[in-house]
Order: sequence, then C-alpha cells, then structure tokens
Amino acid sequence: NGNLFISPLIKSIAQQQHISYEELARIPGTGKDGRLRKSDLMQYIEEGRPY
Amino acid sequence: MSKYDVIVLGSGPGGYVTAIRASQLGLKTAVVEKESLGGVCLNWGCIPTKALLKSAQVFEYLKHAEDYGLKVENADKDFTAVVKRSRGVAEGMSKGVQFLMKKNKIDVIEGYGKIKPGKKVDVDGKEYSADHIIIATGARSRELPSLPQDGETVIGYRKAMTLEKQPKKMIVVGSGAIGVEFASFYNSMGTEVTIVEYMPNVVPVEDEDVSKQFERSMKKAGITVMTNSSVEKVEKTENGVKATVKTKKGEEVLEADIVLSAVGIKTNIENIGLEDVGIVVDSDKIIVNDWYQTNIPGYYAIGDVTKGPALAHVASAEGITCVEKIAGMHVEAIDYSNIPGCTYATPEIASVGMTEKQAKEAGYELKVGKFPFSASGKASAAGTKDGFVKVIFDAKYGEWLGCHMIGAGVTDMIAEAVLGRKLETTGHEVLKTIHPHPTMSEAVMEAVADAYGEVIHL
Amino acid sequence: MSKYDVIVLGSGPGGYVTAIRASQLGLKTAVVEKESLGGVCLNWGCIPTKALLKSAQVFEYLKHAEDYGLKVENADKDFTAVVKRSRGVAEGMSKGVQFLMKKNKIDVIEGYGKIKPGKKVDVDGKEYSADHIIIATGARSRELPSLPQDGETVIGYRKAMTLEKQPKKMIVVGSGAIGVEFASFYNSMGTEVTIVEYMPNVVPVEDEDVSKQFERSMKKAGITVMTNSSVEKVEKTENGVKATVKTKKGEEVLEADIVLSAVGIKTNIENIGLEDVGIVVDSDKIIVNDWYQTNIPGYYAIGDVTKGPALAHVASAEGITCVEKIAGMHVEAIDYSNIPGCTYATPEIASVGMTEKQAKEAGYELKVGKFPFSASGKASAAGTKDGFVKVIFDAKYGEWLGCHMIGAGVTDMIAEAVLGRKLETTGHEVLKTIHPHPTMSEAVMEAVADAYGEVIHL
Ligand SMILES: Cc1cc2nc3c(=O)[nH]c(=O)nc-3n(C[C@H](O)[C@H](O)[C@H](O)COP(=O)(O)OP(=O)(O)OC[C@H]3O[C@@H](n4cnc5c(N)ncnc54)[C@H](O)[C@@H]3O)c2cc1C
Ligand SMILES: Cc1cc2nc3c(=O)[nH]c(=O)nc-3n(C[C@H](O)[C@H](O)[C@H](O)COP(=O)(O)OP(=O)(O)OC[C@H]3O[C@@H](n4cnc5c(N)ncnc54)[C@H](O)[C@@H]3O)c2cc1C
Repeated sequence: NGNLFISPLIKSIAQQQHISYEELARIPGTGKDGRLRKSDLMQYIEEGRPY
Repeated sequence: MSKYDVIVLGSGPGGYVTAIRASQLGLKTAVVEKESLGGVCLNWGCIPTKALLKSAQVFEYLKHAEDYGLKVENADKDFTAVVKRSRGVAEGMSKGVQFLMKKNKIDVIEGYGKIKPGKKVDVDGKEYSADHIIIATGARSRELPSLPQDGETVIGYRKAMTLEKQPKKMIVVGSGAIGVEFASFYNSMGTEVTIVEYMPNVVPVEDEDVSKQFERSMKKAGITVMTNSSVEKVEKTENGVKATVKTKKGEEVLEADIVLSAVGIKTNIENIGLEDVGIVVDSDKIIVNDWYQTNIPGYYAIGDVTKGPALAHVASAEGITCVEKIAGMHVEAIDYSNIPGCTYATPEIASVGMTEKQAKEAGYELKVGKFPFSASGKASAAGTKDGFVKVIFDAKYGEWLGCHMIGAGVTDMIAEAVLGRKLETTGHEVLKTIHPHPTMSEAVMEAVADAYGEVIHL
Repeated sequence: MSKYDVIVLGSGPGGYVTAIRASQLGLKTAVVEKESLGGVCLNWGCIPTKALLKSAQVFEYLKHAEDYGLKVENADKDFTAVVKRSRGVAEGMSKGVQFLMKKNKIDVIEGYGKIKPGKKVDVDGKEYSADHIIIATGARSRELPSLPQDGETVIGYRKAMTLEKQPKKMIVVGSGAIGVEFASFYNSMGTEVTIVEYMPNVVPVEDEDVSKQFERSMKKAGITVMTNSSVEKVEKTENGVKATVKTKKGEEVLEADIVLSAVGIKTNIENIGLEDVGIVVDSDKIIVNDWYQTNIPGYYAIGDVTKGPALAHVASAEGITCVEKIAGMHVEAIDYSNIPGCTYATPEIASVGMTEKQAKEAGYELKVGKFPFSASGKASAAGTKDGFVKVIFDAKYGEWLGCHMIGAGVTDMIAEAVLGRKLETTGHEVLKTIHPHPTMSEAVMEAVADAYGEVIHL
C-alpha cells in the first residue's frame, strides 16, 4: 500500500492512537484503488492492531 | 423470444437510470413500463411537485414585491395554469427519458410485466428472457385503514397535484417531505391548510432544531399545525369532509373540502411474479444484499421496492451499483449513512448524516455548531433570513457526523457536506476552505467555526 | 498613549474579521476606521450590490409571472425604493459590525489613521501603539486617464449604487464581476445598457465557455455587448455624454446619460505612512510573505491592499491567517489556487481553479466534462435552464483542476468544488457522492460523469 492517501479523518485518528505512517501503510484499504477508509482503520484498531 | 443481457422492470429513476448505465457498459438492455416513462419521480413525484413549488415561490415574491422596492397590482394565481405548467414540465421530462432510451439503444417494452422462473419476463402475454432481471417497480401512496382514499374527498399525492379546483380548506395527514411540500404549496396558493402529524415533531426524521424551526416558519406562514395527533375518522359532508382528530387534549372535529393522505408509501410487489420465482420479501420490501441480488440468482431489486430511504437519488445509485457489479466492475457498496434528504417546502430543508439525538445515542461526545441565516450578509441582502445551518462533529476525532440545514436554497447546498463526509474530512478542513462571500454557503463554514469556538459573525 | 497587542487599520472584511479573530485569541485589539464600519464590502460593495440584484431578480419574476401560471398587472419598479432598500441593508450590516466589535471588546478608533515608525499609529493627531500593526486599508475604484470620473456623467461604483434618478441609457466600461453586475441590474430595471470590454471575451478571467454563454445570456436579456473595444474619449453633451469607442471595425460614437467606469481598483496606500516606516510596495500593492508580514517587523498587510484576488473572502482569510500566526498557532498558508470567484449577475457565475486554457497551458492532459442545466430536472421545474457546470480533471491522476459554473444559484454551489479540491478528491469520489434529486447540484455529479464518459442524462 505504498501510494497511500490519508484523509483528514484518518490522520486525526492515527495521531490520537499513535499510529505511524508506516503502520497505516500496512493496513489493507477497501476504498477505490486500495484507499484506506475510516472503517478499515477502526476495524484494524478493534482487532488489536494486527499488522 | 427476445433475449437480453438485462431487463429492467419499471422505468422510474431506479429503472431508467439502471438501463442507461447497463447500456453504457455494453449490455443489451430492455426496460418494461406500464405507464409513462420516468416513474413516480418524473410523472407524479419529485419533478411535478417542484414545478408547483416554484410557482408558489414566485407567487410569494409577487405578494412581497414591495419589500424589494417593486410594485404590482392584482397579483393572483391561476390555479389551473399552475397545475398545467407542472404537468407540462413532467411530460417534457418523460419525453426526455424516451429520447435517452432511444439514444442509448434501450428497448422500451410497453405493458404490464411479470417475472417468471428461468429468468423470463412476461409482458401482457409476450415472453422475454435475460441473464439479469432487475425489479424496479417502485411504490405508491400508502392507505391507512382509518383513511381510505376515495380520490375525491380523501386523496393521495397524484390527485393532489392534479386537482381541477383549488380547495378552500385542506387537511394534510402526515408531515413528512411530501406532506409538508403540499401543505406549503397549497398555503401559498391561498388554501387554508391544517397539518395533522402523529409524532411530536413535524418532519419527524429531521434534527429536532430543524423540526422546531420549520414548525415556527409554517405557523408564521399561516398553516395550522397539530402534532401528537391522528385522524381517527373522516365523514363526507355535503360540501366536503368532517375529520375527527385525536389530540393529546381530546378529540377535535375539523371541517375541510379535502383531506390529503400523505402517510408514506406501499411497495408495488403484488402480482409481479415474486411468488412464482420464489423471491423473498420482508414486510413488503424485497430483500437484497449489497449488490441488490435477491435470494434467486439472476434476479435483482432496486429503488423504492427495497429497504433503505425511498428517494429518487437512492434508486438511481442502487441501479448503477447493481449493473456495474453485473458488468464485473470493482464497485463500492453504497454507504447508506451518507445519503442526503431534502424537503422543498418554504423554507427548504436539507440534511445528511446523524441528527444530534442520534449521534448522542450512538455514544459520541459531540461538538455542535449552528449559524443562523439572520447573521448572514447574503441572507440579509436577499431577504431570506429564516433558518440556519447546524453541524455535528465527533469531539474525539473530528468526524463530521451530521449536517442539517433549513433556509432558502439549502437543497443545493447540502452536496458540500455529502462530499466532505465521503472524503472523510474533519471540521478543520471545512473551516479552512475559503467559501465565497457573500453567499448562503458561508453559513456552513461559520457553523463549523461555531462548533470549534471560532465563529466570526455571531 | 493606549497600547494594544494588535491595531488594525481599516475595518473592511479584512480588518474587522482580523480584529474579531485577534480578540478571540486573547489579543487586546483596536481597529481604526475613517468611514463606516465594514469597509467597501458592507457599505459599497458585496452587500449593497447583492441587495440591488435581488430586487432585479424579483422584478424579473414579476415580468415573467405568467410563465409560472400567475397573474399581475402593472408590475413596475420604484427605483428610489430599490436603492433605499439596498442602503438599508448596508446600514444594517454596518451596525452588525459595530455590535460585533463591542461584543468582542474591540476598541473602535474613529478617524484617519497613519502608521508611524516604532509600531505606532496616529489617528488625527492622537497616538496609539501596538505590538502588531495590520494594514487593511483596501482599495477604491480605479480611474483611467481617458475616463476621469466626475461623479455625474462618468461615475464609479459608489455613485452607481446610489443614483437618485435611473438613467435611460448607460455605458458600462469593463466587464469584470462589478461591471456585469451593474449591467445586469440596470438592464433589469429597464435601462438601455451597453458594455464595452477591452478583451475579446466578457468576464475575461472566466473559462471561455462560461464567457461565451454569459455573453449570449446578456445579449438575450437585451444588453449590447462590445468586446475588443475601448472607450477613447467621453464628452459631455446637453443631456448626458457622447463616448467615442474604438472597436476592431473602427470608431463608434455612443450616446448615453451616464458612463460607469468599472475597470478595476486602486489600492489605498497613499498618505498612510508607508514611506515613513519604510514598507516596500510593488506597483501599488504592499509586499508581504505567506504570513502577511511586510519587510518591517511588526507591520503586516492584508486584503485588497496586497497582491492576490481583490475579494472579501480572501481579505478575511488573510486576516485570520495573519493573526493566528501572530498568536503562535500552527497555521497553513492560504492556497491561492483554491479560491472561488463569484459573479452575481443573471445568470450567476462561480468558479474555482484553472480554466481549460490555463490547465492546457500548464501541460496537463485533460478530462473535461460539461452538463447543461437544460438537461436538469430541477432546472426544468424551476424554469432556470440557462447555463451549465463544467469540470476539468487531470487525466493522469484524476486531480480536480477546475470547476466552472454558470446558471441560477451557482454561487451557492461552488463550495462543494472548493472543499472537494481542498480534500484532494479525484473525480471518482465526486461521481460516487450521491447528490440529492432534484437539485441543480446534481449537475456537478453529472458533469464529472461526462468527463469520465458515464453521464446519464445527456
Ligand atoms: C409526491 C412525491 C414527491 C416526491 N419527491 C421526491 C423528491 O423531491 N426527491 C426524491 O428523491 N424523491 C421524491 N419522491 C420519491 C421518489 O419519487 C421515489 O423514491 C422514486 O420515484 C423511486 O423510484 P423507483 O424507480 O424505485 O420507482 P418508481 O418511480 O415508483 O417507478 C416504478 C415504475 O415501475 C412501473 N411499474 C410498476 N410495476 C410494473 C409492472 N408490473 N410492469 C411494468 N411497469 C411497472 C411503474 O409504472 C413506474 O413507472 C417523491 C415521491 C412522491 C410521491
Ligand atoms: C461594487 C463592488 C462589488 C463587490 N462585490 C464583491 C463580491 O460580491 N464578493 C467579493 O468577494 N468581493 C466583492 N467586492 C470586493 C470587496 O469589496 C473587496 O475585496 C473587500 O472589500 C476588500 O476588503 P478590505 O478589508 O481589504 O478593504 P475595504 O473593504 O476596502 O476596507 C478598507 C477600509 O479601510 C478604511 N481606511 C482606508 N484608509 C484608512 C485610513 N488611512 N484610516 C482609517 N481607515 C482607513 C476604509 O474607509 C475602509 O473602510 C466588490 C467590490 C465592489 C467595489
């Protein structure tokens, strides 16, 4: 997931949850062209940050 | 027997849009329609009502011409001409769909369609087959047992937009979008209108602040509003009707020329072959998955006939999603939490996302902001100071949970919030998006600023 | 001598908004103003012109009442009342600023201000000092040497919005936003209007398609449009003026009651102490950096007096950015490529980002889409089918390079594009954002669909 677009909301969540850019890049995105969505990130956090 | 890739049953904004998209994607497509092309929306819904409401808006300008430094004498409406204009607009749109069908090489099969097992559709005895059959038969006005429609004294929306004579007194039962749009229209035309709403608030799906403001505006415009009330009984009298209304304070009897029943819709699922094919329904809606597939492979359903909000833009989006999936495209499922709803009364209402109450109930801690048009320069210049924009953010991450607008032109302003939410904005970006001055849209930016304690013009 | 954290020179939409934000951030703030609070925008610009244009819009409805099934007799304007209404709106807004100043505990210093070295401001002989001095003295109507304004036969915008008698014939020189807004207003009122524009296209900063459509609409409305033309000479006659216009085909002599010069603005930088302090200007604009700091520490400049588009919302945004930086906040610099511009004539124009020509010249490969309101259901219902939405995308990455709108209500619709661009959307997300039906805003979605070869209603 190299070509990562981070929406403002993702950025806000990541900052507060102390999730780095590198970590974000490992999360599979379900949006168009693999775009990371809030739901992907929230699910990832709920699952205990597996990646 | 003609064979298609896709047959769509019904040509409403669900059906005809689906057919066009299917054809664009290279699928051989037919659409079956028993009445006029365009469905409820173009012929008996969205479009003709907006034409009526435009006449009402212009009539309001005539009545208030002096406020703008203008002079008129004997401003009046010609009710028949107003209705005729609306019918003309609807006919024009329906012809437009006809043109689009031809242009996209879609076969229009006129007649009553019924699905059959083996992916077949019967239209008045003739059989057609297709790999994919999409049911888009829509809905009609719902009848309450206590309020049977006789089409004369108790009417549904079709009759309400084609009355030959303007009623002097009208009772509108139900204050959803359709009910209040008609109430607004007839009130502008000079009919004495009473709204009877079962719930504690008018436009009950909207945010409470919006409901309250809307009720105030309606009352100011001269409409009588009865909430927490229900029509128990309607009796014909010599000149009209006598309606018995149960209110919190007891029973009241109202007299009127006509009662408009606007209490929701009933899907068109009878007698279209669902049982033959074995398609599962749940309390009058066809059950589908994210891609609008029914339980029987090859059969799909979209629009009013399925769950989800009964709105034209939803029907269209569902149809597009359905055929893009059929065509093998990578598609995202529709996000039903991000669908705007609009009411085109005076004032207009537009909203998307959660109401404040819903957001609280969902457990969010909130940042709520509100900006009244009375503080807007553009609203002052235009003389449209009623209403406000209200925004709701999650205090923790800044997510834009909901946006609620009431006022002039807000139905064209809500798209900003829908796109912003789609793009997962936080309040910050909206606040730092430079909105043009002087516009009503500045109120969005200011409402966000208010939520963050940075509002300028309050 | 009073000492402040911030003194703002000038109370236009730059100055007063800056002062409010400064005060919100805990800074002790004063604003110096020699005339009415609110600057050009509230008193002589954005607001009063929009009030005039609203009267014009309503007057158009009166004239076309029959199209909506309505009847009027003797529809007429009362020119004096129209102007009076506009002045009333402006006064109301100026009072509003007064209220905001008080509410935010901002000192209003009345009088002519001049900056002095040592971070001081002199107001009619009294001295004030501050840690930060922000110059927001704005601009005035520019005078061409060939077109000196005598305030009677050759006038600027101030006079144009306060004429006591409506001219029968008027020449408007310059077809930027201000020029065409007045042309549109006076034409609606019944004045015979000729526009003289030096460039090949009217509203020359807009996309060419928009210019063309706008010219067509103006001509249809009865305005005479002369492009590639310039006024060489104006002579007073007994009843008005005789203007010599140079066109591509030679000279033409026009007669009129009055000439409105709307050829841009001239900044108010004279005699405010810039030279004393040593602040650098470049061709009449004060030079500033991203944070609106001049070359002299402690002195800032924002709004019309600096480079960048001379627009109220830009002035406000610059001021907010300037004081947030002063207050030590983390601020992003304003993105000048994402500022919407609006023209409130009939039809309205709104745009943001690059024109098609600019985008091509910048070397992009483009995907361009266009959706005319003639194909919009809402526009049909409302009787506002003139105009279109045009969108420009980078074919490679999908970036939304520009959005250009012309038609009814588009000034309230452009915010969607500004926010979308701010959030770095591609066409895909806009296309998949469900726009409410039936609205004018659907045209944005459809224009994007057109760019991607997926348009439904064309
Ligand atoms: C008064 C009113 C105002 C409204 N205003 C708005 C609005 O402003 N905005 C909005 O979004 N929504 C509005 N709606 C709702 C909107 O009209 C519907 O959501 C929309 O029309 C649903 O589209 P559809 O394609 O699912 O079905 P429909 O539009 O109901 O179309 C179904 C079509 O199928 C045909 N059909 C049914 N059965 C058969 C059969 N067996 N064989 C052949 N043809 C068949 C019907 O004749 C019809 O043409 C309004 C509705 C009403 C009643
Ligand atoms: C007819 C017209 C229509 C317009 N319409 C629009 C529109 O629709 N949208 C839009 O965005 N823009 C519009 N504009 C442009 C807009 O008005 C300006 O961009 C905006 O007013 C600039 O704000 P400002 O604060 O920089 O300066 P100004 O608004 O010019 O304010 C400067 C203030 O400083 C005061 N001042 C100047 N020198 C001194 C001094 N030495 N001491 C004390 N006070 C001083 C002046 O009296 C004035 O009040 C319009 C302009 C005109 C002329």
